Amino acid sequence: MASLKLTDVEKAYGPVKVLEDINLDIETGELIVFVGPSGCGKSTLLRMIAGLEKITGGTLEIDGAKVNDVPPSQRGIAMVFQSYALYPHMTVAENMAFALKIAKKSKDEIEAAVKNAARILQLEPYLDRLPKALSGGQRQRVAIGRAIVRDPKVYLFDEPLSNLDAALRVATRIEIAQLKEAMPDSTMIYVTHDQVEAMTLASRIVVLAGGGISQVGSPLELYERPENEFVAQFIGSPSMNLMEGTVTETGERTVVDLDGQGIAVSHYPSLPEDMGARVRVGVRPEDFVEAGGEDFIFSGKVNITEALGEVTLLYFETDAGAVDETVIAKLPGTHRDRRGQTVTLGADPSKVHVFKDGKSLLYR
Amino acid sequence: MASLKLTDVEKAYGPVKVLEDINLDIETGELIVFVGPSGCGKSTLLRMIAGLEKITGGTLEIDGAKVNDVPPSQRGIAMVFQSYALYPHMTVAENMAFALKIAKKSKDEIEAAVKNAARILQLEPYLDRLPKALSGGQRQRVAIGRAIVRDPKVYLFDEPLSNLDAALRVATRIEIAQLKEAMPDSTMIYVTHDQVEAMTLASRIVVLAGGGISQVGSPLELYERPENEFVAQFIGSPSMNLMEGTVTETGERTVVDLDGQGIAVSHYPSLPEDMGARVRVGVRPEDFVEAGGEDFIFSGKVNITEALGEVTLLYFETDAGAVDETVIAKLPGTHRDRRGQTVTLGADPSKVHVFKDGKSLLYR
Amino acid sequence: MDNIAGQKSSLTWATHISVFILVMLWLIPTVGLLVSSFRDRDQISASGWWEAPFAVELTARGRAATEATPDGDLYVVTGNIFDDEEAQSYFPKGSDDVVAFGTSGRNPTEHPAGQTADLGDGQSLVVNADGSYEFRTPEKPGSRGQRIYFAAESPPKFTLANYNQVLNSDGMGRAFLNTFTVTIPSTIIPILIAAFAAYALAWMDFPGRGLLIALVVGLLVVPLQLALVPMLGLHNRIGIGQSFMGIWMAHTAFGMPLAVYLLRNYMAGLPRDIIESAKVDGATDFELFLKIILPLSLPALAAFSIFQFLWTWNDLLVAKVFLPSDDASKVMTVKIADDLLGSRGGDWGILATAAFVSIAVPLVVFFSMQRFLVRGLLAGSVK
Amino acid sequence: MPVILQGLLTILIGVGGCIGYFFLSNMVLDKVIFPARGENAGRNINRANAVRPWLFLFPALFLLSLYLVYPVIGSFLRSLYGRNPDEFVGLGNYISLFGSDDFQQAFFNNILWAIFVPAASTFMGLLVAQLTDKLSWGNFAKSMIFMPMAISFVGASLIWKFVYANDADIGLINAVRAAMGFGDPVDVVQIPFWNNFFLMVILIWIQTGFAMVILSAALRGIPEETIEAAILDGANPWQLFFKIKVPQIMPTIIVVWTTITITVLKVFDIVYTMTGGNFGTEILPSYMMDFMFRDDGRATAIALVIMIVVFPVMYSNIRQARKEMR
Amino acid sequence: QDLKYPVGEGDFNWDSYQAYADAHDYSGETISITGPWTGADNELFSSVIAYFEAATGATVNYSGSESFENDIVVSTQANSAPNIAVFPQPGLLADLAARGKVTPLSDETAAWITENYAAGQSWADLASFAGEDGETKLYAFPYKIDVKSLVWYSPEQFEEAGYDVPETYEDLKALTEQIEADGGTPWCIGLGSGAATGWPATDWIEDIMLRTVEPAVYDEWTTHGIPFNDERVVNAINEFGYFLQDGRVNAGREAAANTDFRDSPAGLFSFPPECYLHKQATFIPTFFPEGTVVGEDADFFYFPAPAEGDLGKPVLGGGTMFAVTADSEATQGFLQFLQTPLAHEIWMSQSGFLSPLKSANADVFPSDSQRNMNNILTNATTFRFDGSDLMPGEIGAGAFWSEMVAFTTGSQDAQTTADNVEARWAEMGK
Ligand SMILES: Nc1ncnc2c1ncn2[C@@H]1O[C@H](COP(=O)(O)OP(=O)(O)OP(=O)(O)O)[C@@H](O)[C@H]1O
Ligand SMILES: Nc1ncnc2c1ncn2[C@@H]1O[C@H](COP(=O)(O)OP(=O)(O)OP(=O)(O)O)[C@@H](O)[C@H]1O
Ligand SMILES: [Mg+2]
Ligand SMILES: [Mg+2]
Repeated sequence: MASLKLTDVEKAYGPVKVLEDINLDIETGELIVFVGPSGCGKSTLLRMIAGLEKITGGTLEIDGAKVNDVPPSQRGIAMVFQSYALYPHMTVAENMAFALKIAKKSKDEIEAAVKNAARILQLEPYLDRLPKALSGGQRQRVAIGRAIVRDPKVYLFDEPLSNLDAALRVATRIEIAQLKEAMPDSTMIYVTHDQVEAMTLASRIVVLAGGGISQVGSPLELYERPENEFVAQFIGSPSMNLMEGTVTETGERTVVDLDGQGIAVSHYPSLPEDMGARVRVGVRPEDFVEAGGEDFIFSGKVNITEALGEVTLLYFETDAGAVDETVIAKLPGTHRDRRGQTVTLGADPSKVHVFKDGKSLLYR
Repeated sequence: MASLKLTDVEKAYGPVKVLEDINLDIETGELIVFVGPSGCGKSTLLRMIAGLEKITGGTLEIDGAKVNDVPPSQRGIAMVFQSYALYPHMTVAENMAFALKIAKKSKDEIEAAVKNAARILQLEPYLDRLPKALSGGQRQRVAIGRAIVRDPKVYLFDEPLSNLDAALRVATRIEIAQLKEAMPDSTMIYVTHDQVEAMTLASRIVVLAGGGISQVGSPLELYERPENEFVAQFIGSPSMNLMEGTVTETGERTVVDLDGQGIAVSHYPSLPEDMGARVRVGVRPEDFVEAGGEDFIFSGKVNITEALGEVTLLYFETDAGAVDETVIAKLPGTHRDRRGQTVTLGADPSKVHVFKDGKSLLYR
Repeated sequence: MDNIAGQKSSLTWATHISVFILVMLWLIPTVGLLVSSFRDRDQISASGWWEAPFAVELTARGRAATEATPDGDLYVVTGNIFDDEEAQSYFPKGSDDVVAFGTSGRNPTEHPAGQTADLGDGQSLVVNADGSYEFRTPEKPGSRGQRIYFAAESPPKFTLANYNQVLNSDGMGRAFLNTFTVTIPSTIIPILIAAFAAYALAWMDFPGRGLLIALVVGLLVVPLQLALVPMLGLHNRIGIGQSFMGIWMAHTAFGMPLAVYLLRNYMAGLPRDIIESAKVDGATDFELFLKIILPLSLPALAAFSIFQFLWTWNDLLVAKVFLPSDDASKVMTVKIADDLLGSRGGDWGILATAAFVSIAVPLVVFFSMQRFLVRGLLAGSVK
Repeated sequence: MPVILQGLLTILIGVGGCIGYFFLSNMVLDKVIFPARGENAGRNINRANAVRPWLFLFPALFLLSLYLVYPVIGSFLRSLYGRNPDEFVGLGNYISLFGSDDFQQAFFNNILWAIFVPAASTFMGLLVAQLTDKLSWGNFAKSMIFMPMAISFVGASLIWKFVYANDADIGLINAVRAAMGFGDPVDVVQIPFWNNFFLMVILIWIQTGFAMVILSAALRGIPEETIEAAILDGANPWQLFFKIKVPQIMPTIIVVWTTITITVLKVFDIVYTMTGGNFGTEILPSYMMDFMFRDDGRATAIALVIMIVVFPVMYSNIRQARKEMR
Repeated sequence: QDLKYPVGEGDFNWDSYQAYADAHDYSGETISITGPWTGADNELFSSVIAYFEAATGATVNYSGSESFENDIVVSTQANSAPNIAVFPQPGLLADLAARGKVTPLSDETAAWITENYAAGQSWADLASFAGEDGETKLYAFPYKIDVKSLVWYSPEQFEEAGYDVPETYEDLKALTEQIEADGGTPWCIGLGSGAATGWPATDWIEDIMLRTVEPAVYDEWTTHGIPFNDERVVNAINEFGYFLQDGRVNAGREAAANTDFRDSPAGLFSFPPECYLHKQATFIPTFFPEGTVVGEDADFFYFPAPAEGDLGKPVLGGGTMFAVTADSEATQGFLQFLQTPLAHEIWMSQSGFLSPLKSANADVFPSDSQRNMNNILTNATTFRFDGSDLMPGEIGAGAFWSEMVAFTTGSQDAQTTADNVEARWAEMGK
């Protein structure tokens, strides 16, 4: 029901610019996820959209109307705060009912909405407790419940699931997805650190970094075709391995010599003038397969193994080449006793990314 | 340097028993992870170990000495609080230095320790800020830093990474693992909701549920041989699928008829008297493979697909049988257009769990 | 916090003891007042209140009887000194403990009790511990008996007379009610007005906010005396005159700076997130104030209402100026000061009693408000 | 009983009136003057929000300016005139005040009071608030310490006469001295210079209760986790108090300090009844009372000097407020 | 309120009452009076008012106030003054008269006072001030007088010790020295009175002044006609110093400066006596220990005048003055009522009331001692009003008090004391 448009938005705390040049169009019904390193300004941006922080530059439009100066209560938004911000003197039920009471909803309506939210969030036993008698996760659920009971034009979620256990997180995530589906018109903006959340929920992901937007796109776009090294490393866990090398073949496919550690073949196209340039080759740990044929890429000694059950992480020590000095591979199955062995890894050339000066070859 | 022993520990808030019958031996140098659903008492147990909550029943021993009545400061522990608990009137540096100042460490020593922690946690630019000018993740890092700068016998972490972004989380997790490795004698207890954290860090995992301990064991033990349905579903994400059925063959291997949805073959041994019993069969989503031969297990219609990049989640609708009414399979690669198709799944019999009355057949 | 394990008991004991000592130190003067309120003025100024519960040696005088029986060439007067009217005024119940006696005011305890004193001129006198005496004189006693001074143990003397006088004096009940009539609206109304203003000063953004805060602090120090004349004049002009209405307005206004100041400072400390959350929830400033700020400011509201209540309760100045001086509108303080204490004041027994009578209600208010000064009102609300 | 009814009615009308005023004025503002509708919705909302603080402030400001600001201005003007209200003397009153020994003495004493009393009361109040915080009989202890607050100044002075009187039969101090064999009774309110402190003790005795109540509320507002964290960090109770609790309630301490300072600058009753300003104990408020209703020019001049003394306190408060507002 | 004595009974001047009642009728009218009398005094005054009400049908609201001086200033300035205010201090009344807040009384009243009061002219002069217009008029009606030149003692202790009541000022000094020589303490002095601490000392100075200088000098002194540090004043202060010397004051001079004046006479009645003499006004028996009977347990003598010189028997006194602060017919009627002997006799017959009204019947006094007091008043060759009450408030109720306290403690000499007061007074004049 609401579209948002941010034009050249910026935020400064005194002389310090926290955000700059934020340009973003959010369509009605989208679920946008903000991701980015801690402290990059996600909460701040969300708070500016909510109207809780003054926008120090640029304009914010909701449904085409500039709302820079409209107070939060008039913007038709609901927000889940990173710090919960529960009303300490109200019980869980009262906390959730508050916005509805303010909106002068009927008693029955309020009760129904609260009951429903409590059921979804498994809060029924706690409806009469005060926030101080709740566990961290329970508090967070109340905060989410408060947003759910309302029916705002725009939902803002600031890391709503960070204190929930896995099962509940999945359940709540699905709940949010269904909520979204049930109200295709409501717009949601969601801040998270959880890759899975970002990937599963988002219609588009906004990657924030260094005070600005790094890339905007659908989850798969970001995963498969990251625009720059930052996004490439930020999306996906463990992050993409980056290895330095020199271009030895250009054209439809690019071949990079990994400074003696191997050769990488990528289906990313390159220009003739790239010949001999220093680039970085990126491969996601999960894109590695053991032993490659011709498209040999990398071989190294296993340093640490981490068994996660279904997959195992292998950490390779590298002499040079890899930017982070460790290359990680995620191989299916259990590989417990590989420590100390030398393993050779390969990868599908379509999944080998090449970055020159930090930018992907795909995006020039 | 410290071993812990909990004997029949319990905690009651007034008439409400939050924890009961907690028996646990923690060896020197272990890294124990507490997991469990939100509100199950993880924080409470941690606080009891710290001495911040009175133990209302049972005994807690550290290094063989009963410490029920020893004040927190004498227990030689450091704790990272779920709510950070930063000193609002001190800068980041002062927050971290506080414990050392109290301990009358030399100035240089303090400075070195703070610098080191700030470097690890990427807090250098913020050392002179007050907590209120930090983002959620930054605050959390300061809280961790406070524990790191000290060198306690026992570390207690209450969801220390929940507000960190993926990259930082991995980094900090590895930092903690290295910290642990560098100090093989220090004992750590760690509460988390993150499967990966639990699996990678823990020497043993304690699953808490319903006010008691559900299972204790190494991560792989819990993953591969869960003692009961709860642990089976709790460990692993998405959780293990449970499907109802009737035992049709007993002995070295057990065969279960899944009420018309398929047949499951498990290498779990069963007794003759199990014949015809109603049981539940558990298969982890990632243990499914597409199309099975003889050990046919399950076929259903794909309802939703979620592409996570490296893998895809397929959600199957079931008419009956599956306890949660949905069966989830995690298949490698991208399967975007499978929605609506009927897919047949199989699984390795050694990875097919059978539960009778909630308990695994393995543990009788 | 109460849950923390292994608090050192030595420390707890130290706390108990030091608090006990502090309370004692604080209480001693008040106990003095309490004890004094049960004594009459003469006693108050004669001996320390801490001696009140004990028997004290009191020097008194009386006269021997005049009827004498001849005994040889002497006349003997016997009797008990406590039968004498004058002696009775010191010892209404007599005493068994006459310690010493004498016959001159200069030296009233010249002779120990029971010892026969030779008074010269053939006269002798003995006074025994129980007060019985024997006076021998060669001449027939005249119309005035022999003067006898004596020192005896006087039992502690307490009286409810002061309370009787304070509580049962004419119109005291009325004055008590009047005081309530003045104090209650004068406590409640300023809180409400000040709370709104405090909220605006703490959480609303507008130009001149800092200046207004400074103004409020500045006005705290204005001596009331400056305002009395102009304000009474104003009340007269607008027709309120001297009336309850007038005093309510005056108390409200005079309490305003402290109220705004205390409340603003408290409110400014509330967590920003909660207030923002309510704003996002659609609460207008008005609703936000009523439903979030007020309940969370309970401790400050309670603290201020205690003080405002105390101040209006004990106020004499404002009441005298803004209330008519007729009996129908006298409040307790005025009643006590003007009617009970007598022309030149200084009836310490009454003063002590009045102080004690008037302390009772504020203490009840304090006790009942104290529960609102609660711990952890904000607990669990934010990380 | 009609007065009572009148009182009840007033409470109703007063409270109802206040709420009514705030409610209605808000509504009028939002619905009638600046309706959030139509083409000007955004602008109207902004305007309404610019006006609203003043709506909230109006009753308080109105009363303040009528009952306090206006008299202060009047007083200032009056202070420019002599004993006779027609005789304009300019700053004459101030000049002659500062030239007078008595005034200088009062001024000096007042500075002593304004430093010592708030410091001691705040400290004692903080101490009591902290010590009684966890005590089972803490509430009782607090009530006892609070009791002096409920006693009128005159009653309090009376009480302290029984402590200070220079007769060992009446004054506690001299009784103790006598019991310890110190010979002649001393009149503590006549000991030069130190007598000021004996008088201050009375106000400290009273004001500690005030400080205690406010500070105890503040202490209870400190997030428990920070205290727990400090306990784990090994802080002893002493460090916990001075390094964790006190800094966190600093704003409240400033409030208490300010309020007591201001009380000090206003209270004349103690000096008035204990010594009548004799023996070198005069302070500004009691000095002012010497002139009040006699030489209003001079009395108002003293009042304004008192107000100037409070400037540093005002300044520190404004700074604190600025800090809170970021 | 019931009439204290039924009309027609006793030695009262009922004729004057009857005549007044016949001539005045104010039914339905109300007048309000405020004054300094509270507590018992309030009741006594009310018993007088009752006769006025009975005679005229008017209603009188009297309210007494401990802080009368402040209250009357506030209410006159705020224009809510009562009809009549009873001033204990002429100084304050003069102030208000000068500001036009008091209505002058008629010339007939002035004439009546001159005629009917003992030393009438001095009373009329005392109550006449310059008004707003600068013209001197009678502004108040004096009623109820205190005599201050009294020394209280315990007759029995005197008898036992063999002391005689001194007849002259020299005798008084001799007695003082004798008592001292006998090992006793002659005087009890207490200056403590809260905010008003020091006033008893000013009474001493005034009495001594009247005994050492001409009345005219006294008048000049109170009106600042001579400087306060005139040597005659310094001399008077030094005379007071004579009585303060070590061994002559109970507990020493420092203690005297801070002993409450209400508590200090108690020394007369203890055994052994803490002192033998106490100089204080007529009202002091109120503060004697309970049960003390004036005339038996305690008595007084006139603070004697020096034998030498021709100053006669000067008497120092105080008193209250009725002034009209809001005029009305009934108000005037009330002032006329005060001119009837009965208005004086009613209060006289009870306690603590002296009157210079010659036509009042002294037989109604309840005791000889009160009659004697009244005699002191009526026999006075010179009557002077309390000087400090005549001085401007800052002096008479300010500097004079506090400087006398400083003198009494011994921390400054007489010259300094007088100089300090003079400095304050001189500055005020500017
Ligand atoms: N003061 C209290 N009074 C009553 N119940 C309480 C109190 N504090 C906590 N509880 C309850 O105790 C249970 C355990 O709380 P705890 O904080 O230990 O949970 P947790 O396992 O840490 O949960 P989370 O993962 O959500 O932080 C919860 O159900 C909570 O509601
Ligand atoms: N009041 C303030 N003054 C100065 N800097 C501030 C203030 N508040 C926040 N910041 C800074 O602004 C930056 C952005 O903060 P923000 O809370 O938006 O980060 P975030 O992306 O939400 O981080 P996280 O994921 O850790 O919550 C941070 O570096 C923070 O330190
Ligand atoms: Mg954030
Ligand atoms: Mg928890």
